[in-house]
Amino acid sequence: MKKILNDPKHYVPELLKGLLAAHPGRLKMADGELYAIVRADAPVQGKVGIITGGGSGHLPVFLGYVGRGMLDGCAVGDVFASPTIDQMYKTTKAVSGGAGVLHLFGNYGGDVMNFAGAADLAAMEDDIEIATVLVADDVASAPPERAKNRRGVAGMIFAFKIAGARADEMASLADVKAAAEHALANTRSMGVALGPCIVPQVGKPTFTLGDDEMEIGMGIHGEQGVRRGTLQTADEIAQQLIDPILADMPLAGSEIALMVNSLGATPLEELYIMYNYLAPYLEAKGVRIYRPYIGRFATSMEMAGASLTVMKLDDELKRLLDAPASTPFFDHSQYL
Amino acid sequence: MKKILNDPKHYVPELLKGLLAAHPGRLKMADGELYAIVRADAPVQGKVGIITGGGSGHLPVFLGYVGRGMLDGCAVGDVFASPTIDQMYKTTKAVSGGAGVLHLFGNYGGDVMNFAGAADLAAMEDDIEIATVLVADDVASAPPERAKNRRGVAGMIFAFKIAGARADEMASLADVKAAAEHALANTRSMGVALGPCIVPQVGKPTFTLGDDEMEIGMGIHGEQGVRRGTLQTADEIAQQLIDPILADMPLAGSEIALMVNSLGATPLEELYIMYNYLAPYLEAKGVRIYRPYIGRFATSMEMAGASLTVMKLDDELKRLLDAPASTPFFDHSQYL
Amino acid sequence: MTTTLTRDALAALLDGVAQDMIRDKDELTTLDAELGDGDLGRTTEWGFTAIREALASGDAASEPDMGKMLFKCGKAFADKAPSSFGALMGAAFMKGGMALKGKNEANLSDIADAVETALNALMERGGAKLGDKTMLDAMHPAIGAMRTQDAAAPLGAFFTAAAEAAQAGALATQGMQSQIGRASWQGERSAGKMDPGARAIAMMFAAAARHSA
Amino acid sequence: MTTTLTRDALAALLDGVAQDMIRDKDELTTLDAELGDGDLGRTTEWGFTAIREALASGDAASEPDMGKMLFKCGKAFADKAPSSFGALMGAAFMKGGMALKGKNEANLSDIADAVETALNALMERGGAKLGDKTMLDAMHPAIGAMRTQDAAAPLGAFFTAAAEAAQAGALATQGMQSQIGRASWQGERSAGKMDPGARAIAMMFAAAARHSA
Ligand SMILES: Nc1ncnc2c1ncn2[C@@H]1O[C@H](COP(=O)(O)OP(=O)(O)O)[C@@H](O)[C@H]1O
Ligand SMILES: Nc1ncnc2c1ncn2[C@@H]1O[C@H](COP(=O)(O)OP(=O)(O)O)[C@@H](O)[C@H]1O
Ligand SMILES: [Mg+2]
Ligand SMILES: [Mg+2]
Ligand SMILES: [Mg+2]
Ligand SMILES: [Mg+2]
Repeated sequence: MKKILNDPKHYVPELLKGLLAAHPGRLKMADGELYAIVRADAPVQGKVGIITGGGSGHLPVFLGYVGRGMLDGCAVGDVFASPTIDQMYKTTKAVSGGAGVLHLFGNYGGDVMNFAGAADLAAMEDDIEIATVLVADDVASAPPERAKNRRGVAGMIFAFKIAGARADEMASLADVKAAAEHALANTRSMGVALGPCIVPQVGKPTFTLGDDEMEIGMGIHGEQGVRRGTLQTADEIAQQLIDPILADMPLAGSEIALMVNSLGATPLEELYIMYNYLAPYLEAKGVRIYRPYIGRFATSMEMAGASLTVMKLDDELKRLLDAPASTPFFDHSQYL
Repeated sequence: MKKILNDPKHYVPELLKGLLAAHPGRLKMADGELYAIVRADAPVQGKVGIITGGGSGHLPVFLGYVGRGMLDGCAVGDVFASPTIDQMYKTTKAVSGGAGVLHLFGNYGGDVMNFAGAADLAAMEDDIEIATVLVADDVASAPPERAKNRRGVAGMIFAFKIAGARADEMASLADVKAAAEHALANTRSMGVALGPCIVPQVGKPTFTLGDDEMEIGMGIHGEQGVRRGTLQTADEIAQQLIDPILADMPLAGSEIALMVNSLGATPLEELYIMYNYLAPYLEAKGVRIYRPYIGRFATSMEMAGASLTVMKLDDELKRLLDAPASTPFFDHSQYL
Repeated sequence: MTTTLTRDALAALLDGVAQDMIRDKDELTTLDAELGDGDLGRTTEWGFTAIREALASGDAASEPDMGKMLFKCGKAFADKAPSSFGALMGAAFMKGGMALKGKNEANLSDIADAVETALNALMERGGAKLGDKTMLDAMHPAIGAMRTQDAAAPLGAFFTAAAEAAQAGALATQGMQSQIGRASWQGERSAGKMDPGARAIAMMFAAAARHSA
Repeated sequence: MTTTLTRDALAALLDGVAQDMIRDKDELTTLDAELGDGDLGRTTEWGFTAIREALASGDAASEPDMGKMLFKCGKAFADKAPSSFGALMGAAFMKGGMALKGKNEANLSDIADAVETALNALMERGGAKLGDKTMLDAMHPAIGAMRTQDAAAPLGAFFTAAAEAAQAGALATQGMQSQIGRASWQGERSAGKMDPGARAIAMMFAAAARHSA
């Protein structure tokens, strides 16, 4: 296992300690719990708090989006594992500024069940009003009839951005929830894997792929995709990722935000090669790219591969997308 | 070769076309030459122009730093290959706003010889005053007696930042050159490789390392390092990278900017694990980290490994470091 | 004479089950790698290690009430193994414990009742139905088999019956298509593979039978 | 009778050398991988392909002056292969061409003069000295060997002498420690390895000998 680490068991606590040491003015622990990280200025009084949670190993997802204009906090799990109810509860409490808290996270069983427990606890013990929105944007994971079953991948970043901007406008919990739902109703993703990653405590690759194989539609923890086959060209790969998105959400005549995301090892160069195909391809279908986001936004450690995420825009989504946001991992001014 | 590309021969032109398509408001070609990319608003009249140049495959190095407050342009080579004299000349000409042009680039033979040719041409044909500063920050590549021989790695980013900020203050060419030299006199780097990358047109790894091997001091194109050995812990690796820097440039009592950089495949999580060791280690030596930069700043496509860069700060360097800078790949507001 | 289980016997039984589950975790990892994300072995290791710790020196160790002891074991499991299986299994032990609260000893029918209470809680918490290809499909037949046992049946025979029915249920999941959780993302391709959570249930009952003999 | 080389013979010779260098590029990649970054094969392939194109249909094709033709070949080489070797070899051909400018045909001493002019230009451009473990250490002895040849020596013998001396020079670089360029980063570990640029020079003279026979 070729990783820069000390002990697999210390992977997450050490990275979290490093993160807090690096960004002391921006981030802090909630109630002394290392796995519950919130904005240094949390709670922001009168503002809806927004938290997420999920396994480690996906930086900048999840806690890289904790900051002004995005998330107020994040419950952190072990690598690819859900945080506990207690960690979620502490995070919730630490960001509660009196206007309620939105739980906004990916549709994974452990997270769903634990966030439900944390919401019960926060409502019961502290009278905090909780709203829950699940991210389920990966079109490869279920057909439209079972869209609610889909897993949540990089689309969550657009949801964080939109909901965060709406909360910054001091909107009510219901309105922030509605903004997150509105963003997600217009967001779809799909990915491809070229190579696996290793969970430190497991010590072997999450899956194996032949030397010239790829898997279209694979999930960010190595969940099986829709098709395994010979490695194709960048243009063919890009088309096989965008077409299912277009089929699921007609885009002709629309403006979109397009995210071309590396899963980790795949370099930026290859993302731009994909973009070079996608821009004219979408234009020919009457789709205008309002803003491209090209980089590493949601990764699986050193996994090789890429994903596309599309958010279809209207005036409200554009306004909220372009609002300022600043975290130690993401500053929206870079994309303007 | 597991890469998302169409044809190895089209790797660089397609990525450049994708880049121009993605950032039309920010970047443009110089004189219609795809391998010569400059700020969309170049030349900025009255400001010293700053350009760099070098091989592709290192994004965000080099052309990711073209933008407000940093570089005015970049001549682009094929993967790990120097740009040509002609491309450097066109870039120089396109950023010349009457105050001279600084050539600021890494100390690699091809680049040095070609930039010399381009400088001659620009002076001869267009009366553009040219100054040249070489980046030679990698302490692993030569002992102090031969420091001028060292190769240039991630330290160039600090040089871009400082020189760019000085040029934005409308300083003279001599003063911008002096600022770059001042930054570099205080900048040292060292890296470690855990796994190779593949140059698309070569099709096989640049080097091989055993399953449990690493190479301390390896260069960003796979140049031999100072020591190959068994993979060590994060703490041991971090110490072996920082100690030679400390030996080369005494830091006790100083404030520094510290860059913990991934060479590509190594995830952010591992960089924070290293930072978790480095922060108290440096503090114990009386070194204060004024700003950490943790991420992917200078890569070698999918190479696995990391590098450390230290810039020792004084009041002038702090002022210039904190000045605004904004490119499609780097926005300094993220680090404030 | 009716068969019963005391607080200490239950604690010893749980500890034995936990030991076996930790030892046999790799089988679950393999099954979960096929159908899910391959972490079920890690989840059971973490969760059952937490139970062993709770029973040895944690808050369950000093708890005289058998129901509350089981509840605390469930909480420890969920805290340390917060995946789907961890959250659900934790809740199952907690709810089962609530059903046994205040008792000095449990007879076979109490045990079956506790498992049934747990099953109902899981269905509510996780939203899955029988036939959705989950651990429910192993728990449900196990309860049926428990109910057929005579009140004086030896504990070993009682759990063996449960284990056999659970294993039959787990095997039957091979014919099902996943409707919920991570495995549902495989759609039709999930057919033919055994649900790892169902297999874990069968393994737990088999371990209980071994440690009751 | 003195041996001479016409413009067309020089063009044919260059094209032959280019073909051989492209064919044998892998040896240079291997040497450069040991001591540098492994791109010298690619550099020679790009550079000599550019020369072949320039001679076949590019601006060198229609150039009647043998010096200017060589100059244009050098420019094509440097443009397409902008690495250290590319920049230097391009400059070498350009300077060598300047030395032959205006001539209808070159005798053996003109050729040796042109190579010496090129060598001096390289030393100025690249800042290296003899003994720094570079291609200079193959070029310099080759010039010496050329000067020992009789003015009537057959072209093949002339280049064979140059090739042998260059190869001896290349072999001698094994005993040197790199003082300049990428290989200098290896410090003492560069000793024992042959300089790839020096070997490239020896290969070029050997190819010239083959194509003069
Ligand atoms: N909603 C649910 N209801 C009941 N059982 C479930 C549910 N979701 C998952 N399971 C069970 O949990 C098992 C997987 O557990 P685990 O590996 O912890 O899940 P994950 O890694 O997806 O969080 C499945 O095999 C299934 O038996
Ligand atoms: N300054 C120099 N002067 C003369 N020859 C040089 C110089 N630098 C490099 N070389 C020659 O170039 C060869 C390497 O060429 P190349 O692979 O193109 O270099 P790089 O890849 O470092 O740009 C060396 O083996 C050496 O013979
Ligand atoms: Mg090179
Ligand atoms: Mg899991
Ligand atoms: Mg699992
Ligand atoms: Mg080379």
